[in-house]
Amino acid sequence: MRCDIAKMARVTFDEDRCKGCRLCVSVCPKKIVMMDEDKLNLKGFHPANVKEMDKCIGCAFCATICPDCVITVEK
Amino acid sequence: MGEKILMKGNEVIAEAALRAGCRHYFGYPITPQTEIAHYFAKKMPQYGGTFIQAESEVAAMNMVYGAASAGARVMTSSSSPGISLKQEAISYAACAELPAVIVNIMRAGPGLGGILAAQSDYFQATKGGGHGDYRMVVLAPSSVQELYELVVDAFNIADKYRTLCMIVGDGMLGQMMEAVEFRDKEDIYQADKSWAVTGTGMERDHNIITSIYIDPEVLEKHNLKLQEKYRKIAENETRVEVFNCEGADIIVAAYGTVARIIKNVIKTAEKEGIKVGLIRPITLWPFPTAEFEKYADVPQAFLSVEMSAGQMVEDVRLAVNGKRPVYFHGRMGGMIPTQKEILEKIREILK
Amino acid sequence: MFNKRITIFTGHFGSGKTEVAVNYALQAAETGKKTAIVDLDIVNPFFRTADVRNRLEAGGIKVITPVYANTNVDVPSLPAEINSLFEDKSYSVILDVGGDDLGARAVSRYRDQIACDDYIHYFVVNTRRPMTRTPDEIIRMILEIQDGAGLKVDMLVNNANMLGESTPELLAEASEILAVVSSRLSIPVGFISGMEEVLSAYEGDRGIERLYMKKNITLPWEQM
Amino acid sequence: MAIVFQRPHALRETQMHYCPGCTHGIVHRLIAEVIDELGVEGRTIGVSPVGCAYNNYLYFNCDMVQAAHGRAPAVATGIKRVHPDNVVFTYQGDGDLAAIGTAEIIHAANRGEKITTIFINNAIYGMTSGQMAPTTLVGQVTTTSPFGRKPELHGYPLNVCEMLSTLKGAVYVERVSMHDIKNIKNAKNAIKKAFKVQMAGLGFSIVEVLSSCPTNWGIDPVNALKWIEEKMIPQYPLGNFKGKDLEV
Repeated sequence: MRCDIAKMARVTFDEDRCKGCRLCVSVCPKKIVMMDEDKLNLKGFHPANVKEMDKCIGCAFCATICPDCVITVEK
Repeated sequence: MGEKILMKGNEVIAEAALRAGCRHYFGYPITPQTEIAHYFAKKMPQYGGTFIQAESEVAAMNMVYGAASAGARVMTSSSSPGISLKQEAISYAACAELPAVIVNIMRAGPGLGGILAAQSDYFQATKGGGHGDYRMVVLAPSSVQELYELVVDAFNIADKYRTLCMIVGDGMLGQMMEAVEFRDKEDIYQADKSWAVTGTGMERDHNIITSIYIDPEVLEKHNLKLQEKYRKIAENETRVEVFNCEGADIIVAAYGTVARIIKNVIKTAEKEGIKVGLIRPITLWPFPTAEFEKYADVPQAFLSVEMSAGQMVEDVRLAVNGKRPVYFHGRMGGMIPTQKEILEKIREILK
Repeated sequence: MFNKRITIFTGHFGSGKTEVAVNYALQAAETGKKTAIVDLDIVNPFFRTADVRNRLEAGGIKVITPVYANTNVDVPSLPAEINSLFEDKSYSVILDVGGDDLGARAVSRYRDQIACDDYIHYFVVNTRRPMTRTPDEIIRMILEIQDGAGLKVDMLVNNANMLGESTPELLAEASEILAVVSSRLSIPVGFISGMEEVLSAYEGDRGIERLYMKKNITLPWEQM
Repeated sequence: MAIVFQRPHALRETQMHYCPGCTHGIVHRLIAEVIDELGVEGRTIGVSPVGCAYNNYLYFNCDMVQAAHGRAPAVATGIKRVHPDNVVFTYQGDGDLAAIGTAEIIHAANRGEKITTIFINNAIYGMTSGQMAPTTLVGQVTTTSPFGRKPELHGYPLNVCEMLSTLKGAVYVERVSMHDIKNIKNAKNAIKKAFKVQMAGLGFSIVEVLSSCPTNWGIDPVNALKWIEEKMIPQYPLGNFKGKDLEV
């Protein structure tokens, strides 16, 4: 993945592990985590994802509440 | 061999376990086996081992489950109603293939029953008191000296096959005193316990001890593996004492202390011109079927004498397989069969 | 022997106290004394004084045993009748106390009545029992039992045996061990006990009294 | 950029079987993070329960033993006595710990057994599909309390931390919750302290975790967290019951 130095933080979703519970969506202070309507994962869900990555502040709330270790956070 | 000392059956169980390298004992008091716990309570600290008086027999056997998982030589003991409580963890340990030794100094039942001697837990020990298709090696000593030797053997068999071994004795065996001679050093089977939970040390994949297999095909496969192990144990570990059986008029089947009564009966009967043979199963499971088959053509009849309503007699019948009639004489409730009544029964059968 | 109103037998469990106490009682009764024996064993559920009740009673001895002795329960309730023996001084009383400090505790509740009476406390030793094999072990056991009973041991009894496999040599071996205990605790050996055939073959300790015993407790497979 | 949050090493890659939004997964990760941070993965032994987490032995990288229903504290006792230098934890639900295993947990705690128990309280039986638990709230509908839990019929919710904290052997007792980020962070601190208390040999430690069961509660995962906050916490107040000031 390309590394953009200007970005403050980045979250990556291991999409096929996502169970679509939306807990991450509910805790994101920037409201940037949402279910990716364009994708279906292996389980057939729309997995959680972040589109506007430049707004990510790397708070890791999404990762903290994720029950399935889907999310990795870099800062 | 060292010098002889006088010991109570229950003490010998504990001493033998210590000599066999058992350093962990978990139990709960119940007559007539509580001296086992007393002995461990005094001795374990000297060996740097663990003695815990558990909150229940249920917990005690689960502590055994944990200690065996951790790779230790471990033992619990109880008497009939307490053994019933241990059945849950016994079944789990059988499935998880954990080696451990369980002692049952049997008292009279059913229910709370009474503290006096009985042999009415034969079914429970040999036919599975817990759920599922499992077996335990069941050893039935008839003297204090044999008690010592079989407890040591039980630990070795347990480790060798990753199986449970149960020692069954009636209350008399636990309570009586006899001279016993200990070996200077025990022959201890050195088992590979790389399966045990000890911490991975970050050097290997994690070990798992479990008795759950959610895939029926896998569970059946595991069962087949267990059955194969039991077959191997039956092939290698069946033990029996055959006494006076060549040309006997009648062969008595008896185990434990009852077999000692029969030995006296044999002497008295001889004076009347009756030749009585004795087949004494030392392993109740695996049952020494072959010895009964071997002698099935000789005597007029077989007689099973037990301190129960007739439990081992079923295995005797299976082994004799209809070749000869099989009779039964038993006492219950803590009553002990007398030589006199056994002799009368023999005379009546041979009439 | 036989000259105190109350005779107490304690010891490590399995020391042979009961066999000694029963024989002692039978012989005391033979001297014409009005004798009572009390089974105070709350430790041992099998093989106890209660087993030989018939023989003792035939010898004119009053037998007091725990309420449930030799039944199918193991509640070690002490019989209230024991108190009567402290009142009625016409009896010679023999107390067969349970093993170890735990058993000795049962006698402790009577220690005030015993202490002001004419009594002797014998400690029975079988040196072929684990935990009483060496002078150190025996001394530890004596101290524990004294603690449990609340009564000091007055004399030792050499009862070295291995039941059917006993020999005079065992008594000789024990004699040496007890000599050490005696000198260290200043407690003399009161008497030597053994089955008649064994004890009569023992040549040593001629200066010490002897209790020639008969076997009173038989194992089930020996009984007809 | 550096990685600031990822799967802890002590948690295996295996996908967990729990329902979407079930907070069991969070607790598993917290335990694994604590094991990583304390550097004890190589000497940790976990004991799995019977209940939804019955096979969590597949999820942890440390050695694991699966125990019979309710018996984990006894099994852990056996393990700990054989390996006193190892870190031993049990993971138990409310049926396992507070119903069938009540005797085992009380006595392990009372013995001051040097083990750590992670107690998942979601006020319901998950595995067997939604029956009443000892911790089910008054009025809560379950498959075995279809008209709501009635104290006169079913008794009252069992407050495990309050009960265990009366025992001398239980030296660290804390109740935490999974209902928001702040509380999840608190939970991790509590679990870490509980492990440290064990490692310092001080006695028994337990962390009760209020957790959600969206499936059996019939509430979506996000609102299930609200249900914890609004319904469970009044019955099960959060906080430390014992050992707050222990220096470990």
